[in-house]
Amino acid sequence: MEQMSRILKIEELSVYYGQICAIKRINMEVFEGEIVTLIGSNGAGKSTLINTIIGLQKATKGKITFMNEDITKVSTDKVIKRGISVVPEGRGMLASMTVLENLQLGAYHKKNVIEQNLEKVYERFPILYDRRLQKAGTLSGGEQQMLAISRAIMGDPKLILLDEPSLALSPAYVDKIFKILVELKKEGMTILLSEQNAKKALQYSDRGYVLDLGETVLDGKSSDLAGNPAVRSAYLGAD
Amino acid sequence: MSTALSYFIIFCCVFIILTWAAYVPFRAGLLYNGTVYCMAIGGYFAALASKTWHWPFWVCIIGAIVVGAILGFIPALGFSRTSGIVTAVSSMALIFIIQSVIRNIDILGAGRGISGIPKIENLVLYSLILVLIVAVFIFRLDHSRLGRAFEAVQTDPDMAATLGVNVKIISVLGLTISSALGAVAGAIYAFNMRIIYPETFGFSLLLSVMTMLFVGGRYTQWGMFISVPLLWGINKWIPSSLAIYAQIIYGVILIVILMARPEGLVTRKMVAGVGRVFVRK
Amino acid sequence: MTAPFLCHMHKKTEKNAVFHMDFTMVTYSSHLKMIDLGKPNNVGKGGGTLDILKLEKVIKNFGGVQALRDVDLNIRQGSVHGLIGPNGSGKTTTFNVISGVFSPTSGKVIFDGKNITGMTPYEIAKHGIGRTFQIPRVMPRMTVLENVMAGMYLRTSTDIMGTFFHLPFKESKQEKHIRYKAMEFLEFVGLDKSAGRWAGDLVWAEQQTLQIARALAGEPKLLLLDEPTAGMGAEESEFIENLIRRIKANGTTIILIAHDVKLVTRASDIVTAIEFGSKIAEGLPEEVKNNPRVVEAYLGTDE
Amino acid sequence: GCGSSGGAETTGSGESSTAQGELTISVLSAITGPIAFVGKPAAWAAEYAAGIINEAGGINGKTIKIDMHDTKFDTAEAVSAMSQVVDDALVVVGPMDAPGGEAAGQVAFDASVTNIAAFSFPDIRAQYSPFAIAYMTDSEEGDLLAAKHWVELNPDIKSIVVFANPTDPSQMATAEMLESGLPEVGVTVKKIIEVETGVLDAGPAAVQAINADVDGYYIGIRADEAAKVVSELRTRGVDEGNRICATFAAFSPNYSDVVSEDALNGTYIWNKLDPNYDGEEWNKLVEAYKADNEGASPTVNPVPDYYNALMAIKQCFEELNITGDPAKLETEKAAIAEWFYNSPVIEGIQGEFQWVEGKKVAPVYFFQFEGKQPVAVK
Amino acid sequence: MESFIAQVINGLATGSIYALIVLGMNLLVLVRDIVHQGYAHIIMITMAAGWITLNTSGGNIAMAIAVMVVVGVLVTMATEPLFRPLCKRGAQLETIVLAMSVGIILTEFMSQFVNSGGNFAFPASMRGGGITLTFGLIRLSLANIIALISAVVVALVLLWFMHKTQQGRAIRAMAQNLRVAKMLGIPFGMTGMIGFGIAGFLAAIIAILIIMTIGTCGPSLGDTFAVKSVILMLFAGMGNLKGGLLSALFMGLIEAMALAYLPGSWTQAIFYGVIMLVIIWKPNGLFGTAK
Ligand SMILES: Nc1ncnc2c1ncn2[C@@H]1O[C@H](COP(=O)(O)OP(=O)(O)OP(=O)(O)O)[C@@H](O)[C@H]1O
Ligand SMILES: Nc1ncnc2c1ncn2[C@@H]1O[C@H](COP(=O)(O)OP(=O)(O)OP(=O)(O)O)[C@@H](O)[C@H]1O
Ligand SMILES: CC(C)C[C@H](N)C(=O)O
Ligand SMILES: [Mg+2]
Ligand SMILES: [Mg+2]
Repeated sequence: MEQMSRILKIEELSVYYGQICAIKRINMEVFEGEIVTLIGSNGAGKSTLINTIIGLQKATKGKITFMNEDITKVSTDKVIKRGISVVPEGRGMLASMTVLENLQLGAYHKKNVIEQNLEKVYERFPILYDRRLQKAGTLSGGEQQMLAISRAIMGDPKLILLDEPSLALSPAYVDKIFKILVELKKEGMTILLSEQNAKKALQYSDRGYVLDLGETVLDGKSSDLAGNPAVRSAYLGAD
Repeated sequence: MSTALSYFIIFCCVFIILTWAAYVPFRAGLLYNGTVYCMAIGGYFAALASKTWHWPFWVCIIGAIVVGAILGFIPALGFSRTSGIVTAVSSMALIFIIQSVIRNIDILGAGRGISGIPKIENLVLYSLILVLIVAVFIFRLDHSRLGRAFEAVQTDPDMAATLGVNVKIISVLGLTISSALGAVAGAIYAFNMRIIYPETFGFSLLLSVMTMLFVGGRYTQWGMFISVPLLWGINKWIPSSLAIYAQIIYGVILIVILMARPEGLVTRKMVAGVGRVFVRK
Repeated sequence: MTAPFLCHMHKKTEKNAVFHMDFTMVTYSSHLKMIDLGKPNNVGKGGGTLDILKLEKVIKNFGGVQALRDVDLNIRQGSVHGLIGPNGSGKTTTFNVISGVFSPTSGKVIFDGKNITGMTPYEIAKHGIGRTFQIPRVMPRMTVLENVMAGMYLRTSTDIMGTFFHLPFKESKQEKHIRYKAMEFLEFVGLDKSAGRWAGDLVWAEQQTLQIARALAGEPKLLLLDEPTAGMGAEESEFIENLIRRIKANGTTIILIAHDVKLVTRASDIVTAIEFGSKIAEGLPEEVKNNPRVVEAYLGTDE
Repeated sequence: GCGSSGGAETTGSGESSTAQGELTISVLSAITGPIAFVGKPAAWAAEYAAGIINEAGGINGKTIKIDMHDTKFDTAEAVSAMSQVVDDALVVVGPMDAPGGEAAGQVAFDASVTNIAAFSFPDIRAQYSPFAIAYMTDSEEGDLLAAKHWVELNPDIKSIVVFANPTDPSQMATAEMLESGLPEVGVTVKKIIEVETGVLDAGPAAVQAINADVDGYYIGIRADEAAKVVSELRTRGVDEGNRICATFAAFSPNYSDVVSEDALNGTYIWNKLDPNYDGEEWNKLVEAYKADNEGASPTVNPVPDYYNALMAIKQCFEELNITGDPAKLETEKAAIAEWFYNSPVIEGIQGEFQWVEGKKVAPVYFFQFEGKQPVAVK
Repeated sequence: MESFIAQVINGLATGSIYALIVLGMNLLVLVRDIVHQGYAHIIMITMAAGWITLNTSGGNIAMAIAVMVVVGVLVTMATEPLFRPLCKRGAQLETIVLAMSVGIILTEFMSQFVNSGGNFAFPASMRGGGITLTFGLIRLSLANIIALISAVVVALVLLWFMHKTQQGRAIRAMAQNLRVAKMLGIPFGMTGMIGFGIAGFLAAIIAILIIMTIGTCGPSLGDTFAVKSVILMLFAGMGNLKGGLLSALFMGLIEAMALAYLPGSWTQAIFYGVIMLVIIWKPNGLFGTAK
């Protein structure tokens, strides 16, 4: 990946919630056009890391660089404006707004591309077209996840952050979601996702970082990680 | 004791008890704007009882408590169905209702009100005694099984229910106690003013009470001892050229406290710290 | 019995602990003997054959969302019953139905031989069901000890004479009694050193533990634990696991929701797995863990 | 003599100021709150009077100092303000509003201090006598006089309605007084129509009044509401202005500002001060007021009343040779009360007046509007 | 019958003023989830600014209107930062008290610095309602008609704005789920400011309409409107634009009828009693809250 340009760089990042340390001196990089997975069990700090990148959570120490610009102290809306989008944990539906409104808000900072991107989204997920006037809260879990991803790509982001996209999804949907992510990658988007479902995630991603109690304990190519005995025993359910 | 000081003390006692009347329902998470309603009930009852029926002071006070509790209990049944902002706003209506009702009742003096309420010789002493009694009452309440149930309801009604607390009963209880306290405040007020009329118990009184509650600190019973003398005394202490801005100063103090010191001047942690100083190991 | 994970915390906060200590409490002395927790409520120990709780064909709908579909559940008295399932599968909803936060759309909940369907939460709590919440809900402006004392609401009565007619700073007998008792519950869960701290100052894991102590203080026959180890590290989880064993040893039945499969496997006697609001497997932990549907829905298939 | 350090002394403490050769006179007025627009000019008038007195050498060789307190149109504040001054005071002027006066008057009564304030109810005056001294003439009696005068001038008026504010005791008392007093001159009050303070739309009240099918409309409410009622009556078919008569409470700039010239024309109003009065001292006061208040005129009734109260105090103190000596406080207070209770005739800023058993006896004025100009009717 | 029709028109006239204020307050509910009692006082201050401008500019109406718009927008926006920490803390109850104190300050400002605290009237030229149609007791003034139409139009425009524009959607998203809204890149402060700005603009419009219909203003005007509007808003359902409009018109009617046909001064007791009972019966309001 050396020839690719670096899109996100995290240096020595630490985050505290009061006295609790959620993230301890993490270093990581994401290059253009790859899918990177953050693996970790409950409370490992995955969501915290994602929230810190977009400025929703204050970094206690360290530096975050996006496209060679320091975004450590930039407010959330400006970070999003620079081309990062998020699929929040639990999908973050605006439950009593319609599917269409959710999609439109996905391109809050790029109003001029709404029409053409809506078409693309509807093409990819015809079901969303059928449900466009339904309240987002009444969609099934899988549909909501599709909507959340669609919403995240409405604004033509350079980097998409997904927080546990497989959460509460039946395995069939999980596969579908990951295949969509691969398609997005082919279209040139960069993806950083967090997963507890390490098996699936490593199967579809290029590289991975393993988080435990706020620290990166391992990192490397997905295939290497999947083969690592420690990872296998801790995250892949092979006791 | 000078007239000024004795009136100052009595007014402070009235407002401290009145602020406690707003504090108790807040313990159960309700911002109850009906305290002034109960104050009117207590005030009118005491006026009537002492002037027309010639009841002695303490009997009037007990009567006011009983009548206040009963008439507070009735709306409390309704308000136990509501919560949060809905209780806060709809209970404001009680003030306008009671004013309008009193104006139509001739034995309550209608619009003219009741004047010539008998003078109570030791009112300063009596009101201090009442403050002490209510202080002990609230202290004991706060540090009892019921107090903990109130706290649980304030934090989270759903959680309180899983502890076996009947949230509705606690709300009704809180509002009823509040009404009784409001009535006590009203009774002292009536004896102090010796004239009351419907407009006495109006919206501006409510604003004062809420300010005193929020400035003093609504999570302990002790904040009122600071906020009431401070706010009631503000236009008596500052130079008279500034006194005309007292209302504005009032508002600004409240805003600053709400923004910068959300729990009010006196917080529970402070009380605990002070408590430790007084009790040796 | 101090929790290992709390030790280092005390070093930092010990001064604070004294600082926040409720001054009416300093008379506490630790030589009191342990009382038997929860014992009087229970007949047998360690997994009898009686069902203390039965869910019969429980359905719960939220508008269009079907959160529970025909759930049957039998909880044996004295057992630890694990409940697993993916996020949103209806575990918390099951708890909410049992504890009366929601009444089921249809179906029956029978506890200790009594039909408790549609009862209000506080009535159900009176019948002897205690619970904790996935996201800890403690009373932040009370001390840890007072939180636990609040949990004793059910086991005490309002003593008007004692409350209002004692000298201001003298406690009634009942207050004194429950203060000692609450302290014992705190000792039991290993929070006794924090008794005088403000509950709002506790860290997440301690708040979880405090919730358990508070629920125990109501001396429930059945205790519902919703992800007691969420947000905890391995050491802390182990402590909770141990705590669950000890609660069970006192005869209290437990239903345990946890995402941590290892914890569930080790701590429970029986495990039920649900997905999309329906039961997909039930049995001994090892059986359920290896059940292909559970593996597929919850644990993830091997490729 | 007056030490130069006198100015540095704190106000409010009668003792220390008298030592410096100062007499403190406490004045209570609603300087803030809903009736500040009346309270402020009144307070100004008291200060102005004190200035005039001091310029002329003070009282008995002592300068006087006004100790001003705000009552906020609030009974509790009024009582509190009175309690602050009453221990050292010889006489207190104010509060200016009836409920505040009634409440604070009691405190003055308890301290045996003469209180020149809003005692418009005879029963209250009797209760607090001899210390309760009304600062203005009784409004209710003025209303009855005015109403009688009005129906005399317009003999075809045989039945009227009265507009009154249910939240104002004195207005309700007035309405009842008209109900019982007007039949003497052959006029019946058919209905009392209640108009609350701050009413947004006087339409309903006006429609009700017109529906009552009467010959005249007596408007017993304050200026803002009165203006709305007059406008509504006139646009809804009361063509003749002379069928409308308003009380002194309506006599304020708002009234003539809000009601259009057409609507105002021909209507009556009565007042306790004469806006067209042309005396030297009065003109001086008006000029001074204008200079201090960006050209506004002191048209509110209490302005001459507060001024007159101060002047009466001067006359009283001089006649009784009041020293303000704390040792003689009790005897001097008693003498002052006696003097005011049945006072000699006093030369006020708009003519002579006098107190008889605490009641102020002074002329009232009756006007008919010609356009916006009130013209006295004899 | 004639007087009945006259009273209906009176009621609708008052109701349309209430409706406009309730609309403005509902907008703020949608923006920040606050009950802003002080909004009524802002309208009052805006009117005062108009009056002062008229006096100093020698009756220049265009200038007065311009000043009113500026004052309305600026004062409303100036209150936004006060609420911000409370909103972030999720302290909704405290916002009522905060708004009350904004009301106190503005009222006191009026009674100290505007016309020495006296009420004041606007010149007939600004009251525009001079044009009236009168049929006996029935009087229809142009100003009332304009106010009624404005209330409906404002409600429609706000509905359109909140549902059909990106900014409106962003405002709703933020009130619905602040966290998600932030993740979508919606700026918290800016959006609030825009919402408050619009409410301020509306305040200026309302101020102009009140000048046209009522024609007078004074320090007590804010209080007169504040409590009634807030209670009406709850009666209809917080944040419910349509419900607020209908309830306000309806209550205006009821009030006029009560004044006209009920004996004595029971009106207030009945008016507030009915509202309170309905709120207790339906805590979410007659038409349901917006969320
Ligand atoms: N607002 C908060 N206040 C205090 N502690 C928090 C907060 N949010 C998270 N934490 C703690 O920070 C740690 C990391 O949490 P985080 O949510 O980032 O984990 P995660 O890896 O995303 O877990 P999950 O799989 O449950 O989503 C946990 O111990 C959690 O309890
Ligand atoms: N109050 C509610 N209103 C509407 N839907 C609800 C409500 N509570 C729960 N649900 C829905 O019911 C389903 C089950 O939720 P539940 O909270 O029981 O899941 P869970 O198994 O506890 O998941 P988790 O592991 O994330 O805690 C979800 O789809 C959820 O969205
Ligand atoms: C507030 C308490 C926690 C502290 C102490 N026991 C007190 O009452 O005063
Ligand atoms: Mg997470
Ligand atoms: Mg759950």
